[in-house]
Amino acid sequence: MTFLTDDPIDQQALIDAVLRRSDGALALFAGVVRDHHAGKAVESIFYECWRPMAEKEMAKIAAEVAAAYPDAAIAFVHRLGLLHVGEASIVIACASPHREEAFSACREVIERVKKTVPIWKREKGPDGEEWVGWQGQ
Amino acid sequence: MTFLTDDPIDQQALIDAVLRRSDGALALFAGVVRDHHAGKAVESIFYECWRPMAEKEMAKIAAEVAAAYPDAAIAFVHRLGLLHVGEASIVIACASPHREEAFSACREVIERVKKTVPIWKREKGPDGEEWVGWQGQ
Amino acid sequence: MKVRMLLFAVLRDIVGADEREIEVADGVRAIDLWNDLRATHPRIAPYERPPFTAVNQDYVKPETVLHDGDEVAFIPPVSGG
Amino acid sequence: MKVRMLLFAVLRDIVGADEREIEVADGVRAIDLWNDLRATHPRIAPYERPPFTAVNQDYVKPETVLHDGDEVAFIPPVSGG
Repeated sequence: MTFLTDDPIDQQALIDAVLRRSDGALALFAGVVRDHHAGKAVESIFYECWRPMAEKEMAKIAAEVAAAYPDAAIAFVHRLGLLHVGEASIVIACASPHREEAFSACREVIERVKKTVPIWKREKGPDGEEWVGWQGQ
Repeated sequence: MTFLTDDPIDQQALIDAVLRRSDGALALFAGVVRDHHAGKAVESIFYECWRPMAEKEMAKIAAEVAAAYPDAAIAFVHRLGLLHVGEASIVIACASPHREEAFSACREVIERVKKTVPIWKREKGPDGEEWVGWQGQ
Repeated sequence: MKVRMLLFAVLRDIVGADEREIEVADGVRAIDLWNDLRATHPRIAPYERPPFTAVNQDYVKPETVLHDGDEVAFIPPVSGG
Repeated sequence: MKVRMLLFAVLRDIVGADEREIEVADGVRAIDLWNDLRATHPRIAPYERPPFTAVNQDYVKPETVLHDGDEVAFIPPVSGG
């Protein structure tokens, strides 16, 4: 599975990758660049990544969530580079015979990606650019 | 908002209808015709609806879920008529600045639709056709 | 007074009609109409209460008293989504 | 022995390098390299422990002992998704 891309994410390709004839439910999540963060205006976000470890972590997440929800099929892609407001940084698609597993698997993937995948964002707004979160002192 | 359609559901139109520049999260759910139910093979499902009451119930659901999740924008459409395996019967799109509300609102909509909206399905398989659920005796 | 009865999906198939104009006495309740249906349709005879009842497109208890011009619907458990 | 140190995002910007080959003594721990960085970079000096540490692309405790050829990464809190 391709977990990282430098191009706009093809949502339909993810759906096609997961949906089987036996699935009655599809849950999809997209993280989108929004125009504000922590009270500041945002124009764009640059996503930086440590590719080999990010791919390894994302494969681990895919395998672990698939093991936790054995009926679900899971696909997700994170986009890197410069994204503007309204563009999707991550899209996760989970299909399952029943909705409970599709929703839960989808939610689990985004929570884990946010915790462990080595991707960092630098926000750009009218007042300049800065790394989000920890910045040293 | 249009809640019912006789045509294939335009998923992108629903996303475009909800996603605002201030949203960082988009949750989407699709109910899909699957190839089995209760141990039987399914080829297609016919969805019948009491349109005026269904529209009223769906508008009520939209209003109540929007009130419960005030930061979320919500759109959903149920398709009627004959659908084959792999086709979406319902698509729900919820956008919100943060993912928690987007997921919760999306989940809430599908749970409520399944409980109260007067839509019924008749499944067709190799052994014939029958109404799903309550069938009298 | 007159009321209109609506039947959907499997109920319509069982009864063989989707709509009936019925002349009823004052004070009649939705469940009284249901009981009339049970009396003539064996497949629903065992059901002392209809699955769901709506009057004028709102879900109500089957004991709800009807008024002239009301539209009462007997609704099989829904299976949309 | 030699190890390779990787720095990302804000840490790379603070230190001004994304990668360093370092000659170290046997028994050196990841946190010893972090302490060397703290000694020369005031913005991270207050942090007794790095935000996250990975050795050979696995998250580890900063007290992990390094071996010849290891790749040790100091990772700012991630913010993907």
